[in-house]
Amino acid sequence: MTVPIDAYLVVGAGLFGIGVIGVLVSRNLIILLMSVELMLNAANLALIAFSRALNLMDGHAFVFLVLTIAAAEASVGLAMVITLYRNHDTVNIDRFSILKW
Amino acid sequence: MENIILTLIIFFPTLGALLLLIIPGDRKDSIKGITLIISFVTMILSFWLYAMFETHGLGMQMEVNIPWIESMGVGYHLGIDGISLLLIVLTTVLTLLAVLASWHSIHHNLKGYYFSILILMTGMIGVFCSLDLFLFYVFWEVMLIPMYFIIGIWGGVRRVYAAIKFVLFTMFGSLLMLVGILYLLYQYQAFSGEYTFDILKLYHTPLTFIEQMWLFAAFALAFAIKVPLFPFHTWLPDAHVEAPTAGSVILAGVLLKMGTYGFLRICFPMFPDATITFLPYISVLALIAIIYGALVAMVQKDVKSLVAFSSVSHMGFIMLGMFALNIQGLQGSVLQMLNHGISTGALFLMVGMIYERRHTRLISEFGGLAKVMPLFSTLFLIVTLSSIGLPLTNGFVGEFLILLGLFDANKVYAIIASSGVVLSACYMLWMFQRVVFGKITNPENEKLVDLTLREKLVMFPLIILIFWIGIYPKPFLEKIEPAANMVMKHMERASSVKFDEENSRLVIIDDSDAVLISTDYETIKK
Amino acid sequence: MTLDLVIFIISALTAIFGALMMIFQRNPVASVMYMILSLVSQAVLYMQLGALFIGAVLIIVYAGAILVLFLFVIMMLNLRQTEDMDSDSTPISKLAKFLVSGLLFLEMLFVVRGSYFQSSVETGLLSPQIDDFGSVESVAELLFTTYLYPFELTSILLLTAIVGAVVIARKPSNEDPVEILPFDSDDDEFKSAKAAE
Amino acid sequence: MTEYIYLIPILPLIGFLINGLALNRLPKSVVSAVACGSIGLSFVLSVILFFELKALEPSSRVIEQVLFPWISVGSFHVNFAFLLDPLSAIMILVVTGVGFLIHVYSVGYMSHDPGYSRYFAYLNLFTFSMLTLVLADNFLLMFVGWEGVGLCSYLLIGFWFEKKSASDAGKKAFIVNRIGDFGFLIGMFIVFWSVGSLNFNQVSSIAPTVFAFGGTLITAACLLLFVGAIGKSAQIPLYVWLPDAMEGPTPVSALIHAATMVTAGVYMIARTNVLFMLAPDALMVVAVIGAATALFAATIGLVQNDIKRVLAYSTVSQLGYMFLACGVASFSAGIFHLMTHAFFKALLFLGAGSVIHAMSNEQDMRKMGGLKKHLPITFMTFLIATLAISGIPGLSGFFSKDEILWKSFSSQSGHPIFWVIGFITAGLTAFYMFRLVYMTFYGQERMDEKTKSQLHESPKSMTIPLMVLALLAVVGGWVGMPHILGATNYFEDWLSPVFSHGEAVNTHALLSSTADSSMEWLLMFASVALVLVAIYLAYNFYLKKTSLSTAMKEKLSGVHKTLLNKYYVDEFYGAVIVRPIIYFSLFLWKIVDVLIIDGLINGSATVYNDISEFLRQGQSGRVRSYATIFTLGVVVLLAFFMTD
Repeated sequence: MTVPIDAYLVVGAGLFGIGVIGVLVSRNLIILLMSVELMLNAANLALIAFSRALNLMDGHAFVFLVLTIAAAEASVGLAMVITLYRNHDTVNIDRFSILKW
Repeated sequence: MENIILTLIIFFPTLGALLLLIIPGDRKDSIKGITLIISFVTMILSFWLYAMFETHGLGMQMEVNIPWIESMGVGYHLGIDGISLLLIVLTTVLTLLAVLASWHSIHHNLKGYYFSILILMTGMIGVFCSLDLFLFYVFWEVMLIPMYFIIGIWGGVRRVYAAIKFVLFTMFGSLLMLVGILYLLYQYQAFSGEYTFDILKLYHTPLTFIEQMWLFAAFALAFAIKVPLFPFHTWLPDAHVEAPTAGSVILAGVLLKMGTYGFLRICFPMFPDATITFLPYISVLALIAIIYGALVAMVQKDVKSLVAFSSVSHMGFIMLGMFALNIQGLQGSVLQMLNHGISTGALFLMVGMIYERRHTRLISEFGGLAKVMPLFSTLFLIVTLSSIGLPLTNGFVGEFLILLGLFDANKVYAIIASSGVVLSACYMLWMFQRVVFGKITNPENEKLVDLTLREKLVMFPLIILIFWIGIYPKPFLEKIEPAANMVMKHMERASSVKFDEENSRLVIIDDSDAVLISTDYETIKK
Repeated sequence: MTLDLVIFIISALTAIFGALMMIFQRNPVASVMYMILSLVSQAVLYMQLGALFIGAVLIIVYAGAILVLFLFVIMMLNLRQTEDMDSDSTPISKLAKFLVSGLLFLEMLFVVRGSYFQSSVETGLLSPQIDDFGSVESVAELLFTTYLYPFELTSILLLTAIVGAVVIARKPSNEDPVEILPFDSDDDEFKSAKAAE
Repeated sequence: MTEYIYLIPILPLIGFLINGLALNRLPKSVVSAVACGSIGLSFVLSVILFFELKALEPSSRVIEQVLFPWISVGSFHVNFAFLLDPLSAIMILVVTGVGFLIHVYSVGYMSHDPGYSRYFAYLNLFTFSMLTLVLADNFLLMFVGWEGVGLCSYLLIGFWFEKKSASDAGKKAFIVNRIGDFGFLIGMFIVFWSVGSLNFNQVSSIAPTVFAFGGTLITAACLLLFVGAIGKSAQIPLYVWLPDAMEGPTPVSALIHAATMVTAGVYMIARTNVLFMLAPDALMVVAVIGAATALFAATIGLVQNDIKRVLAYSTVSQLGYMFLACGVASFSAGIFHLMTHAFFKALLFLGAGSVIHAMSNEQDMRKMGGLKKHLPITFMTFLIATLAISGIPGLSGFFSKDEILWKSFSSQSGHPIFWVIGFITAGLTAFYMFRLVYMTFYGQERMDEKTKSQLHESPKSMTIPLMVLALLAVVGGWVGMPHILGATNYFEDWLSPVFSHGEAVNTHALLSSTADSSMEWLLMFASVALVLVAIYLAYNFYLKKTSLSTAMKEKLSGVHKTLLNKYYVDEFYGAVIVRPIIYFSLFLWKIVDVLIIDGLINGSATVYNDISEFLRQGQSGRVRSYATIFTLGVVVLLAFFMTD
């Protein structure tokens, strides 16, 4: 008995959903960033599953690229977190509302 | 030469502007010098144009017609008649004087300032030369941006408000005009199967009466805002008061003429029936502008806004003269456009001179200038009198012809308009008295110095022109006459008017649907 | 109930559990730990799908590098769970957020249901259809031939990100204070210019 | 010589340019030489031309000189052209002659003024404008001179510009004149669009064929032209500027506000006599306004204390006489009075100037008195002028005034009431003029000691013009003796070609209804008797029993106050016209412009602003709410694609 591909996709969707919840409700910037990473990983899982189902390797290459981007995002995001913390002494996202004019 | 002279005049200032870009911003003297040379050469070129112009020639001269965006029927079509010729010369002269006048009054970002002025010059001359609606519209908008910067960056305290108001008013009108242009394009295409923006061809677009009415309204609004006709005038005092001297001079001297020029070049010949129908309403608005502008000018506290409101009044005269639809009114109007540019330009220049000395424009701050600045006072008197329209100055000839023509067309309008002559004396002389006469009450005025050589140079050509046009207007009137007759001939294709060759005036044919009110205009039964 | 299925269920549940714990932890350090847990479980899932190399990379790079970076930042900032974590969001807005996320999840399920992968595919660690499926060579070949440009671009992206991170996180020195120019400052400037006259 | 007509106005213009452009850099002697020399040359040229004209046949005494085409648009052509005919010949003689004398007088009078060259420049410019006015061969060029003299009047009234009252008076003069010009302008339009030309000769010959006799259009045209005359010649209701114009230097008052400019209205009506003859109703209005002004101004003159103001009201009153003459279609009598009035009124003003000069710029007659022995020449010449204006037989004023009175009585378009008004005015004139003489030259010396010690007769440059003018005031009237004295009326004969067109149009206007010479004798004696009585009364009131005048003043204090305040006309105009206009303008500016129009525009901007402000609330700046909305968007989009 083999595992249906759909099952992997459902797990991916679940992880993605959790990631979304994390982005929407968490107040800690760092957890928020990790939720974003989680969403990326959920997408990766789906990519791998598709790759397997179609028996094509391209999905693996995509995942590799996504991983790189995730790393870049994490580094820039963390740098921003550091700066924000330095200036505002908090990582509570509700304390920042400077994204407006 | 005939082929390229117009292109040269239009784009020479642009070349100069580009040249300015490569000069470092801190080399102020060379920036000023280059601008001065460029505008001077442009002026000489316009004089050459004037010399080449064939006085009694009918139709457009120096025409250039090169396809530009062929798929849309856009052409690079230039050409001038007597009306545009005089306005081009006025533009180049006033711009040169404006450059000279702002020699010491602009302190920061000189490069941007002179760049704006030169681009503005291109826009203004371009509008007067364009015989292609697309080109016309492009130049029309090109004018707007530099003026916005000139007011908004180098202006007075409330400059941002004034600049935005100016742009919004003008934009509002010109967007409607754009819609009108596009409609006209498709209408002409339906008629002839050809897409074209050529103004001369579009004169022959067949339009129903209702279409004419809407199109006229769209174009007329754009032009009326520019004129400015009451009640669209409120941008003018703000813009004038806040603009630097050169801005005011160009604004009053040339930009306002765009509106009246637009009426003559586009509204009248393209929508003659609508012109006749709208005639009474626009005339009444112009009458209101005359009286209203004069009365409001009387109680102004700021010299510049007084002159601005006087412009409203004077431009009302010009509108009325055009809508008299006879040769006297039309020629008077065009001449008065020139006169208004000269007199009001001179007034703004002189106000700028005392502003540079005292940094205020409030009338109450002055008084007794005749004692310390006799030459200034004398020239100011001459300019004031020319604005009032005293005989032997330029203002009289224009105003007289307008009223003469108007009297033939409609006696009641003429009589009401003539009262503006009395009122103009009231507000101008009252202002003159408060600024120049009396004892020096403000100690700051004691040590004012009289005009410098540069200021004398600025005023000299204008004073000459004031008397030249006043005493011997023939060369100017000659240039206008064929063009003015042409405008009326173009209007003849309307169902409601006929050109009375003998008296050179339009006669309104009665019992056509188009005529709503024409009580006093000469009418004949069909 | 094959072994594959058992492994799948266990690691899937662990992944979900880790993810949930991660987002609901107050303490960021614990959060990171749960994230690692979730990641490792996901790596298992990857490998089950034949992606041996990617699975390994996931553990090495993600768990080993990125999350350590997170941990490092948390330590550096010395964040506590007692930190100011007040929120001005109301319970209703919180509920709305859950609802929106739930809806998204449901929709994704619908998508999965509607897709044509309904037939089950042979999975398992050792049952690839092509010989070197998921091997380092095959991934590398793809990356350096077909996906060369994107690959190079990502490298530039990474470089940019590094530089960006350095610039952003740099301590502002006193020599070049950041100038703040409000939009309508020119009037004040005018006034001061006028006063200077 | 007739090709040199243009030199007559051009010479003063050259003088103006020299003095004006030199900007105070020339020495005073050069300035005065240029100014007086240019107008003196003009005068000589005028005399020569006058005699050349006289040598011609009466019917061919019309010389036109076209300088260059001025404005030419469509059917409208106007030339810069001058016209010399008997009427303009008289006028240029008066203008250059009297003008020359006043220029000479000014050399002495203004010798200490810092604005010396400016003064002479203006004066020359004025002479140029006035000569253009009278020599113009068309309405438009006349209008040039018309406005030009207005401008010079403005400049010269406000000559001492540091005095607020002076510049106010100048402005008032200009604006009131402009109101008149407004009428002139529209009258001109009617004439042009009916006749098709503005040339005087063409108008005269064409007008009778295009206008219906007594028609509405011609009446309107004449009335509008007359409005122009009212403004320029200071008639009711636009006379208010002239008394204020006395703020200017006294020679200016003599030249502009007595001898020349203010008579331009009379000249204009005489020039366009054909039109007025075509409109009997308009003539009637002219006569009524003239008569009313004559009486009205004379009553104000009775009580004024400022020596120049008395003369100013006297001028207004005398101008009324001239209009009365024109109104009864006796244009030559009007011009005759214009000429004699120019002599004696200029003399009176110059005499007054001499008095003021001696009194250190004191103008209040209550502070004068007994000046006879200090200023003998001034006194003698002033007395001659006073006798002339009062109408003592033999002097110039008598002949002209008597002709007007007789014509207003006898002419077909006249009426005995006009005569009665003129008769009363003559009495009043004699009374206030002798009041002036008695208060100034006779009786106690009421000035303070300092002024008294400085009393002196004026220098020769001032007294010689006085004497010349005195001579003219005596003999000037002899050219127009009435027929019943058995003499020939040379003046009337000289002018008759000019008025023949008009007479041809309206033949019965001038016919005497009661051409009875005994009646004429009777009326003449009556007026002379009245003048003598008035002089006697003045003698009693102001010299012999001064208590009488004070008693009278108290008895009629209401009337006296009203007269002293000039019937409160200025106040009335201020309250009814000026102030409402100012308030209305303020209303237009503050309410209509700023509040309504700008309010609408700024209001619509505010509405947009408010809407944006509301929408801006969505932009909280909080990342999480943005993310929520973003997610919601994804949800909705996904749902959309799935249902597709």
